[in-house]
Amino acid sequence: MPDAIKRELTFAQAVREALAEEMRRDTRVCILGEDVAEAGTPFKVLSGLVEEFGTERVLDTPISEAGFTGLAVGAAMTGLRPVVDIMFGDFLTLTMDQMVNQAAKIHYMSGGKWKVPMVLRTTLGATRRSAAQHSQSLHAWLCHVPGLKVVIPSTPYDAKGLLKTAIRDENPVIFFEDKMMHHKLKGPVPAEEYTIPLGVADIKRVGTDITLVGTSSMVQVALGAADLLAEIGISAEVVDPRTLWPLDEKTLIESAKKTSRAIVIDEGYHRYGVTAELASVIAEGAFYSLDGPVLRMGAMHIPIPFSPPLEDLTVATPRTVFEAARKLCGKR
Amino acid sequence: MPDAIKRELTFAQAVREALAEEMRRDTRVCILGEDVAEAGTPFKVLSGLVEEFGTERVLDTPISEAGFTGLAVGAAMTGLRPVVDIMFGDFLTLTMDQMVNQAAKIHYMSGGKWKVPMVLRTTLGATRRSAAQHSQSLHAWLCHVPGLKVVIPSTPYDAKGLLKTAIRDENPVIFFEDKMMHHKLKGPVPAEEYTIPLGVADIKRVGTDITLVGTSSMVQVALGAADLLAEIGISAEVVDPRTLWPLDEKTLIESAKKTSRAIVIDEGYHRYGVTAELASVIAEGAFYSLDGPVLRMGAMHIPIPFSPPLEDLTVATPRTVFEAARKLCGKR
Amino acid sequence: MSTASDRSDVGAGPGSDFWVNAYRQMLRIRLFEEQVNELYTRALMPGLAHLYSGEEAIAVGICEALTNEDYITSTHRGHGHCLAKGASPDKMFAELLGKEAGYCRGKGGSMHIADFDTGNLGANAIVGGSIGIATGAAFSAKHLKNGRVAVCFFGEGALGQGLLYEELNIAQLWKLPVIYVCENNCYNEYTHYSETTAGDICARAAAFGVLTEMVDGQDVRAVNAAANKLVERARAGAGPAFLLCNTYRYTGHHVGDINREYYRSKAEEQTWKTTRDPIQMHGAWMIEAGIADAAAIEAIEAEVRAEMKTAVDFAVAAPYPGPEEVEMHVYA
Amino acid sequence: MSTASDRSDVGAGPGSDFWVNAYRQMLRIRLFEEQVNELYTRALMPGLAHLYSGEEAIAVGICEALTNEDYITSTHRGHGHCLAKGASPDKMFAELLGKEAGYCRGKGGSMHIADFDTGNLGANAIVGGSIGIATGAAFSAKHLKNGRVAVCFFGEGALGQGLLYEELNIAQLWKLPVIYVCENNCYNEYTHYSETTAGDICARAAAFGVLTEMVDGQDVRAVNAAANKLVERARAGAGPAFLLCNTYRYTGHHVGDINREYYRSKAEEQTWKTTRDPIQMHGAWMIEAGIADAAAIEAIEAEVRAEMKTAVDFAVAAPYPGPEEVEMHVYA
Ligand SMILES: Cc1ncc(C[n+]2csc(CCOP(=O)(O)OP(=O)(O)O)c2C)c(N)n1
Ligand SMILES: Cc1ncc(C[n+]2csc(CCOP(=O)(O)OP(=O)(O)O)c2C)c(N)n1
Ligand SMILES: [Mg+2]
Ligand SMILES: [Mg+2]
Repeated sequence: MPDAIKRELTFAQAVREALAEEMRRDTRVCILGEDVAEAGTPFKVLSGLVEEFGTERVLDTPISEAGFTGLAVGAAMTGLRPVVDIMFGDFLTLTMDQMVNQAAKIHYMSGGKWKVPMVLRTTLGATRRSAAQHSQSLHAWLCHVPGLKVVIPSTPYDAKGLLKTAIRDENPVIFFEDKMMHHKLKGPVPAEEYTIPLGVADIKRVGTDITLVGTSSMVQVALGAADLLAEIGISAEVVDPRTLWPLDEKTLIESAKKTSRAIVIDEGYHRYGVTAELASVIAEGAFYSLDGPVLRMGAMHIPIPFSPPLEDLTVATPRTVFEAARKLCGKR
Repeated sequence: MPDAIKRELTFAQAVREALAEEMRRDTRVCILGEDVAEAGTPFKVLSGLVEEFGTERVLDTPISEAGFTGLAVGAAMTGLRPVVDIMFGDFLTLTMDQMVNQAAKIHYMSGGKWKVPMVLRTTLGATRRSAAQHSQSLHAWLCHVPGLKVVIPSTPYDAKGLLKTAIRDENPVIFFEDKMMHHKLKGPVPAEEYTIPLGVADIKRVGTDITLVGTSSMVQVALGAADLLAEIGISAEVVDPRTLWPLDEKTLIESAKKTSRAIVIDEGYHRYGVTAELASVIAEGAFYSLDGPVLRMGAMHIPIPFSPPLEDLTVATPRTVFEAARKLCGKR
Repeated sequence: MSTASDRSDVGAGPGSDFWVNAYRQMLRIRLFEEQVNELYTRALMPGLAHLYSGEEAIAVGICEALTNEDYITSTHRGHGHCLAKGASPDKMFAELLGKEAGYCRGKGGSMHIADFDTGNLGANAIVGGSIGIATGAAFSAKHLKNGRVAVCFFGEGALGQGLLYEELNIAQLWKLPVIYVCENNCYNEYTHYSETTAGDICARAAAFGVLTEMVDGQDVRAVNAAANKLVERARAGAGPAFLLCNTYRYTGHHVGDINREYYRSKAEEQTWKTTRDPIQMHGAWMIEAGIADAAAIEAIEAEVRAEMKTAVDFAVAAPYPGPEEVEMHVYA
Repeated sequence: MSTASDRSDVGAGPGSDFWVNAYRQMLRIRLFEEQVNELYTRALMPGLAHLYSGEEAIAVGICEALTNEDYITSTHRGHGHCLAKGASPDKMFAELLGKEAGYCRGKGGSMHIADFDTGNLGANAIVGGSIGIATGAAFSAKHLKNGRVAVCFFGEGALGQGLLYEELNIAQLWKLPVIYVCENNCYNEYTHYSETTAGDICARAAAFGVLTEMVDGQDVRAVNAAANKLVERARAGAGPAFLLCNTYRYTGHHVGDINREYYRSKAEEQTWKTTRDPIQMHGAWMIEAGIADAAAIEAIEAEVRAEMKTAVDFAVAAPYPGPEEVEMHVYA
């Protein structure tokens, strides 16, 4: 990101601006989802778009996640570039057949003839007191499916640049937004047009003693932990893969080789999730440079509880990451 | 498994026998699925059950995977122990909401009051010339979801003992059967009643130089590789976790500590899948004993192609595992 | 739900005690929701809640046709169903506040209250998510021949979910004792149902051969009469039914949805509240029919207010679950 | 599909060339499937295939009402649709054999043939899986105002999939130019549809306000007349339609499903084949109407047989894709 950008946007504003710009640029781009038009979604991320682009391009759908996702697959094959809005990432369950058995495979199954240039935007993240069916971070499932791309931005700047690229991509792309960042996280976003390529990690903070790989919401957590670690003389490097597929393995591995220690932090369930893949990549790629095992910090492997004091235990915090990192670095 | 069992059954026969025994033992057990009754499923795994137990307990459903899976969740909560048959594991996509947002979470969300004792049997595995929508091994998704248990047997003996345990379990259990093993794999199964606990790995072959962790179909592949390795003087230990959740981490780690090298082999897509979790567990747990990185061999990270020569490239074989193991052991 | 004594006079139509009780039940729901809004406004309640105010006649009219052993499933807008089926407000408020004394030990929250003792299989935060569960409970009832009936409450938004049609088909094929109760309160979140619902709602269910009726959802006597008929019919083995209840949601989609004029007018709200209020209408009828006088009605209100106040105080004072709870009840 | 010259006389109803062509098209499908069965029997075809024999009048009657630019989606039983829409048999056979010369370079196989050039969006191995895609293609057509129409073919088994109802609702709300063609061949695999289908099929679609018609699926003229009407209506912007075609599957669910007597009688099969055959009936009508004589009909058969023979020979001789193909076309 260029230095000294003056303009600050929230995460939600950055997403909205990316959509608006792409919709102006390309009339084939349209938005489909529940309450996306006048209401601008319950998260108010899309407010204003229907006013500019009309109800022909910003369409309120029935509560039919499979239905309008499937429709988007067909629309993408036949000349449009739909952006589907799945309100909560938990509802991905209902779209899996259309995304996995259809969208992901059509290009391959047709021997390269048909393409499915669509984006599915959805949310992840807990601590919103929304309980077990509205707090999941299910991005690992989509990463597991060849044919899909998975984008998981952590800042307004990245969100805008990556979403624009995703919309221009010729493949189905899933775009995950942490719902707690929408209005709470602000950051610099230049007014000038830019895009960010998929598959390029970003080093959010340079360090020498330990690598903290964070995704989405967990990037801020890692940065918080890095601050705490700095206080005790440990220099942490924070690496944000930004896209989980394609995955910039090289940057992850190089960082771990340099620091010799790594912790991977993600908000998905702890087991069989994103942390396992990233940790495996690092453990294999940096094997001969590591001074300790690659540690993983996912969300606790339990359904997310409603009760606030319990829910707050389920996700990594700067403090818990700090503790783990300190131990891994052999400090008390 | 006790030595010197005389009786041999196919994998399908072992599954059927487990079901028949449990249905005799407990009238609450019933089977729901497409063409499960008179047809005994397209794979003929359930042949004969409707004749013994009648159409009240072996029910042909409409082609409504979400519908009858959801029905099973409710039936399990209210006094039955349904066994759902999802013909191809690829159709799990349609059941994800019911399995993940409902079955997996109800016990927790209700503070322990309601229980969901159900089993979902389905298939995995490629090389059947069934193409991209009928060849997937999607078990990693279910393993990622707390509240579910995942069983993935590799022999008729394990299949029978584990399925009986799964049916008696008080939780939703997903039971994966490799469709190529149903009629092709035979093995000893005692006539006497037995069960196998969930969460206990089995060492299928003892060795000292390298650990090959295999799941389901890949256990036979690992055993084949072990034979080839023996020929060049490398002693491979083959470990079968048998259940992926609960996971017997200890046995995996102990084996890798002993041999100092490990390869994990699974038929799911290569990235963000089961191999990543198992490799991470070993890489972390056996870190200080490992002589080389833990390697992973999943299915190629592509939709499964139809064309036989291409499809055959997608899955690990004794030969490819042998090559990887030989290299890892530093032999030419 | 009704007690034995209430139902003694069913033969001749419900007696006056029955209707006074129905009035009280509706009022309990109304005043419960008042307190919920209050808790939200006072920032004592974590997260959001969806109030049932205005729709009370449906939950009460239906549940008074059920026994304690019958089952219900409910929705994100579930407080009314829960109370009507017999839950006590103190444990409900405790659940809403995430306290250990709640029905789900605080782990479920507003959208997941379940009550084992009154056959409430749970509220559900997935629109349409409980339709399979209710159908499965009816399947159990038929299989176990215990004479129970299951009622599935859902909003008209769930008409967009394909699962509904899968279950209608199965329930009718297998003649399951389940009543699908569609609460058409005119809105899916912030969108009028006419924008999301093509054709004719009743025809959708009737097409599956399911007995279908429509009733004024503001008239508790009409709802109850319809429910009695359909429940008895289901109990007798004649199969499922679909009951469309037309109603109106008095407040926002959720607490905090205050500025609603972009999607519905204040005048519309006023008309429903002043001319179609189920509690007022029923009170007026009781007076007219000589079942109760104004004083008696006032006395009920005072009692219920006191009950709710006590219940709220209990919940506010109750402790949160301890941290050890977080990993309990993942598995049974 | 029809060519410009065929359609010149549409005003006065199709002319004799049109009906001779329809005859030829049906025969091409029949003889194509004969060859498929032969390839299977000779163990030249990998995997399975689902033959369309007996149902030819539907694909041909419908596709002759379409232009090359119109879209279709198809099913696991898709050869007939593919041919009727204009594909050539040589590339189809090549696909069935997994050869690089196939429509999908051998990667799709029988259940996934797609043909970009004739608007065939693909066969689909997920029952009901293409209903969203067809609806989306119609969405594009409407959005891009290109006057195209989409036809969605599916078996009556897909009536069990909730997705159908989600799409019917959306298509009707948005007045999309899509025709849902339900091919009721009486069986879902090995189960008679009456065991899986409650109520009335046409009523299910009509309930959504979708114009619904039923037609004799063995009568190519009746199917074509209905299709012309519905297609023109959709093209004119009047919205979707549902066409129920009653038909019969002559052979097994798939090649190799030989012993069928446990689910349907030989007599039933014989009756359909001898009294309701679409090709025989149409041939007889042509003779009666003086459109063609027996010699002309025989000449057609000879030509088509020769065409199929050449096509099979081409496919058998064609090479498999090289191993480098396996990772191509995962992403566009
Ligand atoms: C599958 C799913 N999609 C979307 C949502 C978000 N959502 C919650 S309530 C609601 C509207 C529900 O409308 P309706 O069924 O009419 O119930 P009401 O709120 O009117 O009682 C939506 C879209 C959800 N919870 N589940
Ligand atoms: C979602 C899904 N469930 C199950 C299957 C397995 N299956 C393949 S064809 C078939 C029967 C389809 O019947 P129908 O739709 O009537 O089509 P037909 O074979 O009669 O043409 C089934 C159950 C599948 N392919 N997809
Ligand atoms: Mg509503
Ligand atoms: Mg059929």
